[in-house]
Amino acid sequence: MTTATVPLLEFDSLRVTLPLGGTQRTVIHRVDLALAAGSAVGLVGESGSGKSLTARSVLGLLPEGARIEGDVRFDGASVPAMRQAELRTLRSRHAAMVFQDPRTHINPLRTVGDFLTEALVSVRREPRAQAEAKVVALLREVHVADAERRMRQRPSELSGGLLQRVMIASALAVEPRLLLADEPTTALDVTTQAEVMAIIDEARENRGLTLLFITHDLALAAAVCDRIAVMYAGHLVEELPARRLVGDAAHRYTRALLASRPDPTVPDARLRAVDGRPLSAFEAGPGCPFAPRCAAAQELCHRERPEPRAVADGRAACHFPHAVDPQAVDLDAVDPHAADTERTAR
Amino acid sequence: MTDIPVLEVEGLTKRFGEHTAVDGVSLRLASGESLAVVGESGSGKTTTARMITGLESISSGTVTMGGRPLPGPRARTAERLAFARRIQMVFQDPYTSLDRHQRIGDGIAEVLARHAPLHGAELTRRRDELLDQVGLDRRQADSRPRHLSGGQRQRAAIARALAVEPELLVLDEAVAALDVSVQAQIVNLLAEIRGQRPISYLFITHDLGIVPHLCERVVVMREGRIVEAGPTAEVLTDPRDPYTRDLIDSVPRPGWKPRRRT
Amino acid sequence: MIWRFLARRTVALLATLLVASVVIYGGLFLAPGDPATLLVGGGKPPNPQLLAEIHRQYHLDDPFYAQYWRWLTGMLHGDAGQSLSYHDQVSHLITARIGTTALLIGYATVLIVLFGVSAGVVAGLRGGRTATAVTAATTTLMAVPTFVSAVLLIWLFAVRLNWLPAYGNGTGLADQLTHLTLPAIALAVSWLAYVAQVTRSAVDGEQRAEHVQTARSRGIPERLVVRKHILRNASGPILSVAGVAVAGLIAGCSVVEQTFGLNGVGALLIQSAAKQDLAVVQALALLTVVAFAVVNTLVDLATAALDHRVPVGGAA
Amino acid sequence: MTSYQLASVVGRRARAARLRRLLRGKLVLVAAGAVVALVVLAAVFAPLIAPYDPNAVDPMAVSQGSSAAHWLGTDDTGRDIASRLLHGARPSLLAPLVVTVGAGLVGTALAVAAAWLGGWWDRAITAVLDVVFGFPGLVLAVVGAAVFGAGLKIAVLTLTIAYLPYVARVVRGSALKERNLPYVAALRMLGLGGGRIVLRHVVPNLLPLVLVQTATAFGYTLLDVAAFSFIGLGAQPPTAEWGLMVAQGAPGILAGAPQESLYAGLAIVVFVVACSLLGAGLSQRLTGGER
Repeated sequence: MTTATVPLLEFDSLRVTLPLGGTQRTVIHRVDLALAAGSAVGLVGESGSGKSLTARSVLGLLPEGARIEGDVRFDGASVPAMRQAELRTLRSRHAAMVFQDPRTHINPLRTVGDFLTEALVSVRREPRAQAEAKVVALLREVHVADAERRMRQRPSELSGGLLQRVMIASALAVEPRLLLADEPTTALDVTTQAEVMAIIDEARENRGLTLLFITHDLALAAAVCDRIAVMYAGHLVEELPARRLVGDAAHRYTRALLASRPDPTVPDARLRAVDGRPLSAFEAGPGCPFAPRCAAAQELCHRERPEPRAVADGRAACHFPHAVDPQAVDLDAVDPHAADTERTAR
Repeated sequence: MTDIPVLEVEGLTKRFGEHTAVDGVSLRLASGESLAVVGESGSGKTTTARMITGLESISSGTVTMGGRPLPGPRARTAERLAFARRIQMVFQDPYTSLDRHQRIGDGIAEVLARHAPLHGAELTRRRDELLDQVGLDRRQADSRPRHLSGGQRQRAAIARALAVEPELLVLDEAVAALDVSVQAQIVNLLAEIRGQRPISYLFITHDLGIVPHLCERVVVMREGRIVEAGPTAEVLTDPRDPYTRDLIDSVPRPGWKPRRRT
Repeated sequence: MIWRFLARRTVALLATLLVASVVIYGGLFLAPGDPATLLVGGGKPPNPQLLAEIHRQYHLDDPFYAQYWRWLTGMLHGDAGQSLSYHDQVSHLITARIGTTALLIGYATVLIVLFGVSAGVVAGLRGGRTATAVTAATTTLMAVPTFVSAVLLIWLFAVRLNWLPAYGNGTGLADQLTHLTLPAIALAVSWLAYVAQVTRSAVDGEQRAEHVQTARSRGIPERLVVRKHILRNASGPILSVAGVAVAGLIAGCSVVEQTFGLNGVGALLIQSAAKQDLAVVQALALLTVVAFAVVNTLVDLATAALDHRVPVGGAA
Repeated sequence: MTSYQLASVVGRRARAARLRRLLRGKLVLVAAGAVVALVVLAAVFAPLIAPYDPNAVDPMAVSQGSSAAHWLGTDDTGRDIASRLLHGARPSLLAPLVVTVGAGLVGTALAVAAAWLGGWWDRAITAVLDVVFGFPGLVLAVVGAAVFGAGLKIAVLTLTIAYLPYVARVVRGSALKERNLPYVAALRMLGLGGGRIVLRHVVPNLLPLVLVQTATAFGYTLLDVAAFSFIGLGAQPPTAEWGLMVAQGAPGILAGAPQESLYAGLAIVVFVVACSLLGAGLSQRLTGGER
């Protein structure tokens, strides 16, 4: 990553408010993130973190009434400033999205073939036969057996895993440069998840795609992405290379998230819970959004919102980042009070 | 008493028309033991749990609890209450497993009053004790479910089940609908409860990640059949069945890469 | 699969009609006293000789099932018996009037489809103020009963403005249509409002469906999103509510015909009910139930054909 | 889970619109409630507030327009229209009230029984209701009038039967959904009896729906009853009843004295609009925003 080249996708102090409950509520407080062309970034967070909306802002798919501050730039062009025609070009040629639940995101009344060729035929004016040949080839590429037959079937006749591959094929059909994947495997079984992720990974490699992968699963993101960005309550709290995640995560929240999903095959890995529930962006107080749940929180944390700062080769928005110890992975440091887990339960 | 298993399931089978959802499942659960039933969608794990709890009719096979068979649909009140004290269940969806019009505390009091000769202050004391055990306070006890978070509702469901002091608690994907950081809280709570009282768990899950934290033994189900069974540590580190291996290999963890099976 | 579905629906339809016919015919025997007095018609003092004649003519001394069977088979052959108050064959009475009623219902149906559906679609697509305005207007119109709108229309268009005739059938198609305009509007108005409301919410629901969002995220032009996703998917509920409306028109046309002095079967039903002319009432009630049930069944079939998600077979 | 965020994204325009509607809705709800309450009070206290005897004929004041003596004028026999409207509110409201409450109670009971007992019971109840559904309400009432003679009582009875399937269908659908919710299974497992679960848990949860249904249906039932009186088969002269008043005033329209029909018609429309707004408002409050 050199600073001279323009990143393919860049969030610049993105802040989004939505009209909810009579007032304009903040759903994204601050996101700064750059994706170099060809890179893969995992955007990880729990419910209410704003990760999904962040992804949607790239395609200008935010709800009506959303107010955007800061900027989202695709290949240097500001998305919020785009006119309808430009936005359509962006959506139909440059960036495509894979949604969480293919069952509701594909028109149930039309055939799989209609769904796959729609954008090619209606937007890119390709002849139907050519478009069909293209998507059949794509279906084969994402390992859908019996592609011709599938084209004539309706979504209700396909399993969830198969349907998600159809969704991926339809995203690839427009030959985008950027793929946005919003929890593409959350609704699927683990073995199917592994296959679908392998397919996304493969497609990315073969086509040199840039990937923004939205998930709640840190380990899954780390497995297919170069860099990890963690969101909490509308804030991007940490960003770091995926391979350094386990050892070098600096933000307390990132470490807490890791500790609540230990590796099942490692004997005696301890399960550590964080008190409380994940906050939604609009519930965040004046200080660090994670402070109410953070075992290491000080008075400053409750008072003042931390700015993102460089930590090793990443950034973290934390007043007291976990000191990186290159020698040992000390997960216990997340939780200095041994009795905390128990207090959670009480 | 200790020799009689809490739960014994023999050749349990469920057919829906031509489709066999559960095919000859046998399980044995000793007093105080905790067993995980792991499988993906369509494995028959939930149907198995529903047959054991009497929520689904059994096509063939037997279920005995403490040496007694399941009560039939026309069982007398006393028999039904006795069955309730043997087995309870916590459901996956915390949004629909509580009556949305009933305050959390009232729901627990209703169950307590049904099972124990408790009245007035004593009933309230026992109710608050249960709520305290699962980490809920008075304010939450006076709330209706919609004012609670998913984790809190699941705590309430656990407290309600514990109110009858069951020998066996069936946890049907009980943490699957929760956020990752909240899942860990509930798993820890369940582990803690088992440390305090003699209770067995039958933990139905698709998620291998939590199994070692709660269960000593695990069975793996696929397409209605048990493909592997054994102590958790053994099965997870040294699986015999290729499907079990596949399942374990599919769990993302540090250093993991997604691979296609084909 | 589709044939089995058709067969099942047809059997259900026939069963409903059979039970309905028993109820309609059996109603005669629910009344206290001698059914023959009813058949004579209200008001007249029963004359023993006439009663005996009626007993013989209507086979009232036969067992119920035999009488019923005679009545039903007669109906199926187009013989609905004799009206005592009109001194005519019931079938004559009906055939002379059914054209007017059919024309009236057809006219009202066209109005509903033309204005109700389009108002709903526009409101659903535009949302905001348009939707609020349409909802307000339709809520009010739904509360205006047919007979009140009839009276208001007569007062405004026939009396005050003198644009359209208020009473009578007219002769020739053009004149008939002119005469039927106010009645058709009166008949259609509340159903039109209902159809508009349901259409609006169906379109609005599809508008917000996730698959529509997918289509938008793929850069599909809005015009195609509307046509191929929103309207295509909303057409099922729209069709079925239109069917409900047509069935409702069949039930409601009697009030309109009565108010506008139209010589249709609806008015005949009311008048013969007032005269307790049971032969006519039975025939017309059965006719209405048949029409009602046939429309309902046809709409169900059409909805199933439009939306393959509606389970047509045993297993979905 | 992300479905939350999704919902908020997808619900975009609707949510903003719903919000605006809710704010305005509160005003509308209060206004609608006030109208309904006023009309009900007027019906209850009609003898106290009506300026004239509703049946007092006055040959000296036939078909008059509004005046200080007769606010809304008089009909073709010189009866005071305002007094007749006030008195007419009683049968006009009471008859549909009996119909809705009757159909609501019996329909709900049948629906809950069908959904809870399932199997053979469900099939039998549903089949019976399907046959009744095949009869348009007015036609059933007309047959009733033909057999038993015209009158409000028979209209109320037949319309109650005709409305049963409409209530029962909706309630049965919801009761089935309710019965299959995990909380019902949980309560069963906790050892609670079927009767207690139905009466203390399932029915209270269905109550908002039934209430909304009946509140909305009440207005439309009123239309049907009035229509029935209008065609001469319901309330009989000289009873003051709104539908009948529209009919009796109809000849006056051509004669240039439309006041009786117009005011009676207006009374019906205003009251029914208020009812349906109240029903819609209640439905948003009682069933919206749950879960």
